[in-house]
Amino acid sequence: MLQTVSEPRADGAAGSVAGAQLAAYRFMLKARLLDDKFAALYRAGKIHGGVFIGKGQEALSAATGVSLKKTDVFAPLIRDAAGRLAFGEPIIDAVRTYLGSALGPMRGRDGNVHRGRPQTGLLPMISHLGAMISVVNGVLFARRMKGISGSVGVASLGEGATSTGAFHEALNQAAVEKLPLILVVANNHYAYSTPNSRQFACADLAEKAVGYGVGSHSVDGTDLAACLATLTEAVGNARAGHGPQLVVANLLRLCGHGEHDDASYIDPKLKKSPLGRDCLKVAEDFLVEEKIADAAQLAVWRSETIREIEDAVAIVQREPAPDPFAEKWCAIASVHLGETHE
Amino acid sequence: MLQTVSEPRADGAAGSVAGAQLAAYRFMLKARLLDDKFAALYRAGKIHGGVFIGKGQEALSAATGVSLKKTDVFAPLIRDAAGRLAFGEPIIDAVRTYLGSALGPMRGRDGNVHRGRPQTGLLPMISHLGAMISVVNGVLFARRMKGISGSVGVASLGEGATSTGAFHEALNQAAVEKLPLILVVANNHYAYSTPNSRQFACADLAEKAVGYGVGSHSVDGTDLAACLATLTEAVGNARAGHGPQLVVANLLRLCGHGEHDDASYIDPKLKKSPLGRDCLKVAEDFLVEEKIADAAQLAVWRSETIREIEDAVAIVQREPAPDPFAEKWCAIASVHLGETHE
Amino acid sequence: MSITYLDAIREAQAHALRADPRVFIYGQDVGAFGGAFKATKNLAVEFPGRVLDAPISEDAMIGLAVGAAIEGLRPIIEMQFADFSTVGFNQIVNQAATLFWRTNVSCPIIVRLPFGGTSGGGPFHSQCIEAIYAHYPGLVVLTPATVEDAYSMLIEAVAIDDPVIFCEHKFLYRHLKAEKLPSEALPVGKARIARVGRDLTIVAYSAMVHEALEAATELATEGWQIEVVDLRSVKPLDTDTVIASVARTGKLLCVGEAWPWGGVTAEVIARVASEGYGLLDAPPQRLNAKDTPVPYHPNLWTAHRPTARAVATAARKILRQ
Amino acid sequence: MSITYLDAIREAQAHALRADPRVFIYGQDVGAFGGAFKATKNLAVEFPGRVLDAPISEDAMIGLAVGAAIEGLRPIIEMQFADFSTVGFNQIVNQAATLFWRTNVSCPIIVRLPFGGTSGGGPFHSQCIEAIYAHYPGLVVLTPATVEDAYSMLIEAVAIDDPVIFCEHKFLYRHLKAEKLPSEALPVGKARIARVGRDLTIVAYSAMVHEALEAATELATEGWQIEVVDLRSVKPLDTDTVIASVARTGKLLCVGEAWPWGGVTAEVIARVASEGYGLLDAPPQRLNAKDTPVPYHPNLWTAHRPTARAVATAARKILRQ
Ligand SMILES: Cc1ncc(C[n+]2csc(CCOP(=O)(O)OP(=O)(O)O)c2C)c(N)n1
Ligand SMILES: Cc1ncc(C[n+]2csc(CCOP(=O)(O)OP(=O)(O)O)c2C)c(N)n1
Ligand SMILES: [Mg+2]
Ligand SMILES: [Mg+2]
Repeated sequence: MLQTVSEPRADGAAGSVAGAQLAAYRFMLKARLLDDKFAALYRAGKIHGGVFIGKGQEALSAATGVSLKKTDVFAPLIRDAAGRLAFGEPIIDAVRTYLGSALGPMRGRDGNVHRGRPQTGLLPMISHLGAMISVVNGVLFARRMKGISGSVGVASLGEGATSTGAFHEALNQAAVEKLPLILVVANNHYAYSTPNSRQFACADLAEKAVGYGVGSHSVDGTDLAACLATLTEAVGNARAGHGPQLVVANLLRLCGHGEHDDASYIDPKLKKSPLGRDCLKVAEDFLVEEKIADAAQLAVWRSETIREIEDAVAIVQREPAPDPFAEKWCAIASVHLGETHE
Repeated sequence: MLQTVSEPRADGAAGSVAGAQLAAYRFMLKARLLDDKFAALYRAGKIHGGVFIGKGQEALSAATGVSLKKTDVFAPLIRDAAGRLAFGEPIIDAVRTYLGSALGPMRGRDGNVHRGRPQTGLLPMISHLGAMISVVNGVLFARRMKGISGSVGVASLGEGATSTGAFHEALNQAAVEKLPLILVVANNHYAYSTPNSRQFACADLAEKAVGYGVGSHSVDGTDLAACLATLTEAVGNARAGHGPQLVVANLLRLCGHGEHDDASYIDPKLKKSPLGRDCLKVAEDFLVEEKIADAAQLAVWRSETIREIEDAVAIVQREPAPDPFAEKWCAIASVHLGETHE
Repeated sequence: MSITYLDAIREAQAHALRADPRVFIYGQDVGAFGGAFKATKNLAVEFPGRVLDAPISEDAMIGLAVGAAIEGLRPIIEMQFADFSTVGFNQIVNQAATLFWRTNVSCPIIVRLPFGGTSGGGPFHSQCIEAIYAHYPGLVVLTPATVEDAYSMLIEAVAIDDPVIFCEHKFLYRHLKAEKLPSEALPVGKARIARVGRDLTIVAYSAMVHEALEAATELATEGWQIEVVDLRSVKPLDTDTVIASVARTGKLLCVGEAWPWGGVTAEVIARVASEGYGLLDAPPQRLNAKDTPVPYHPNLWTAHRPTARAVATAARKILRQ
Repeated sequence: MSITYLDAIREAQAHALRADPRVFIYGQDVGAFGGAFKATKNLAVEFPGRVLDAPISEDAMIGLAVGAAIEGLRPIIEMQFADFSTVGFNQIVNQAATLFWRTNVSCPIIVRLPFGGTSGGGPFHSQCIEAIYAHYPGLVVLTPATVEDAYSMLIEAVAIDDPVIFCEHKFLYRHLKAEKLPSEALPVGKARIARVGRDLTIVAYSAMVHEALEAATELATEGWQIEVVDLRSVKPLDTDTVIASVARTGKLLCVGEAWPWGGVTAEVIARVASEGYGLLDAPPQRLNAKDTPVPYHPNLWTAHRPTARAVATAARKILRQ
């Protein structure tokens, strides 16, 4: 019997393994189509600034998102549309941020991937790579101090960002505090154009874990089922009090660094290797093969999702742009301490 | 037959193992007595600012210094009087810097442990922990670019400083560039008052090496012979082109963080453990036992060294202090680009 | 009983920990040891689990504070020396300082910076870097000059919903004493007339207030009545109080211990020149540290930073115009 | 043929690599890829082994440059965006900037900072942080506004024996074009009269020079003759040229794209107020970006930064006094 789920569930509690795979797949699909839409809007000149998508990384990202509970903490990075959706970010938040709508979570003040809602545990990334990890630590640390137990936090990272001092300080900090942090590294073998050979010299990034005294997990990032199993384990370990977990997924990004980039620097051999598989296609084949979904159902979801995205874009395109005259131009909450001088 | 060496040799080529041990011991002794002198001057109120000594860490430091050639690069840290002397820093440079003499290498502009002569490969530390490692990388990188081969570089560090982002970025950078860097970490179990349990969570800092893809060495830092053997190996590996080497020595500092500090926070159990041995005493016993030196000879060296230090202090105390009116107050070399405005 | 500036900072933190369960302290050696300067002495014992040693990771220390603030706590981060905040700089200016503006979620953290020169401090334990924080939007930058202000402004800082850079002058730590802690205070954001005069306004902040006051005393013997304004907060900067003083005196000297280029003194003079132009009857002047690293040797150091004597000399030049 | 500001920067680097074997380039993606902005396009091929990709380690990148400079080389470090230099900040301001003063060994490194706002850049890809570098002693901070200056100042920067913070405006990269590269140039440290006038001096730098020039053109239609001074270098700052201009016009407006507190405009006004006080016949004014992070949406961004229109409005206010 096919399992059908009308809305993908964004909840770590998602019953069966197959149910979780299906839910994750649907977030992958949604993310892929949403990213495609942003890329199209970019080509049409409708986006201010860059567009950064997660093509090829959806399995890892979705698996991360579905492994979390809504009450957990998540600091996604630029290729995490799938994880964001799975964690509960509505499509319209993404669209509003990319289009700069005054009604979006960033109100036109910040754009594209720099969105989030700290109140809901979804941290809005700053651009400086590695900088969000210690912020996740802080939330987890505070929860422990407040006596709230059971929640975990994920910070996403690319392999390039493991070279930052911020990554190191934060992972060590989490280890010292034994925080329930899961650090998910998408090793897509390039940081912008820079190949791993110019980024690090260890054989496998997962080997870093021992030097921090944290749990270590490696996974094939093109394989949704594997990603789900790994993330479930890592999140479970963290939730069970076993301290930080480092997850390293091997994969490729199947797109440019941003939509302005043709990624011609990516080694064709890598593209042709198993790493170059499209995780969405792999997941679809898997679902069909395992009889979790059939092709007709996949087609329905695809067209439903496209409609959902188009609807969101249509709504946002009619929304007001931010009004500079309504802007108070005060960077602090304590209005009485704002500088009046210009 | 006793080997006698009138002046300790500061040269990695130092013939026999015993010869190297003897040479290193004499730098240890010199450093200990020099540090004692600074501590005494501090208590007498003769020093501006703090005094930071290396009591208990001389074996590691001296072993590091004697393992290097004069043409190598060395970035010592605050507890490296022994290594500095072994690398060739004259006693008078230390005294002049502590007393702020205008004739010292820092001309009174910088003080105490912040001394060096970049032209001779002795880099003057800035206070920010971890910051010197990448500077050593730069010198090594430049030498390679200039076609100069065969030199290596050492950066010293405390275990506390392994928590800095600078440490991580620099060690990774050295690994990616396969530079002949030897990173010598003195794990004295405290960073100021902070015990290792609040600093890192891995079992042994040497385990960090695998995550960087660099060589790894652990050593008992209270044992001069062991330190020499380890440093010789690590320096040899680096010089042979095997890339960066991480050396971690276990020891205790037998003094305060600075001379203002009574170090009452140090766990008495640690002090009573083998880590709490005084490496100078251990080395003396070893030399005597191995018949490399006898007690009488040790006593001679001690009194000779005390005289040498007293002479240096006496000279420096008669030297001119820096003259603020002679000071040009220009922070840049391009005088024509100096700001004339105040 | 006499209370030092340092005691005041300790007491303010004790008060904050006592009064507000959301407050905690995180910094190198702040726990059992009580901090490099003893500003948290005994607090770890008095408030178990709320005064914690941090690893030597300034970037992560600030990041953690931001996360804790998001979660509703009120962290106080002690930097061992202000100079070391440069390695936590990015988290301060780009993470903490932008959070509220970007997300409407406030970021009430305090970063305590033991700053300023002391004899023998040298280039990396003496810096006055308030201006680099004040330059960035999103931060409140406080510079108490008195025992009373150290206490009351730190307590008030804990209540501020924004990141506060709290610049404590190391030279004042043990040097400055008061009889008792204040029960009331000017609010943060208001400058204080530290001495009333009519011939010249000297604007200063932190340790320089005392050099200015000493200079004013000296100049009084020559018949000059110098008004000294203690800024207290460099961001926001109380332009109104400064301009009102200049309106009374017609002359302005601004004294800072920081480097000259773009420092507090530049900002003050630019404001007065723009907004209080007609009030000046002589060119406004600045007195800053020299534009070099802070020297180690006391001979150089006392020439590098403005002293009462240098302030008096600069003041005389203006007064004689 | 037409050469962009970006081409000029590439050509200057090619020239430096060709002329001086001590020069090398190190930065993220600068190698085969030619840099995020293509400022090093083809250089890795033309100069094998001398244009190298760095890991995402800004602190270590600067540290490496300092070490290489000690060893006699002349590194050029590209930051991918100026905004990311905050994580290399400590090595710039405390390592590179203090080396010469402490040791008498010079530190000739160049840190190239693609800086300034572009539409859609947002809070972390738009910053103008020249002032934080200018505040520290030991650095030279350059802000070329023209294709010609981008070329000649970068070439001259390579010859400077000190750390140079080279601020290249991203908005000008492809926007600004010239017919050919210059064969001669004003030396670094000298400001340039970009337009001659007699009614008001507008001091600007980098992209704001063009807003000022556009405003001057507009104001000319109203009969005003505006003099525009392009600072070119913000540290050192050519006070003489500024004051000489103010001596001619009697009025000063200073325009910067950076945040107001302690920016270049504060420094310029403070200097003119102190040293050229008698020359002014109206209060000197500043026009800066707003004191908030740089907004993403173009509607907000154009209100956040000074534009030609805003410059003209501010100028009219002064002119009508
Ligand atoms: C500290 C810092 N330096 C540089 C950048 C510019 N930058 C943005 S993305 C990127 C590459 C990131 O590579 P990686 O971490 O592997 O993530 P990926 O893009 O491959 O997902 C760089 C260098 C940055 N954002 N932050
Ligand atoms: C970046 C930075 N943060 C803080 C300090 C202040 N500080 C100076 S020494 C020290 C402790 C260093 O401990 P460790 O690295 O273990 O060296 P040890 O003193 O034990 O030899 C600290 C925190 C500093 N110098 N640099
Ligand atoms: Mg990558
Ligand atoms: Mg230690």
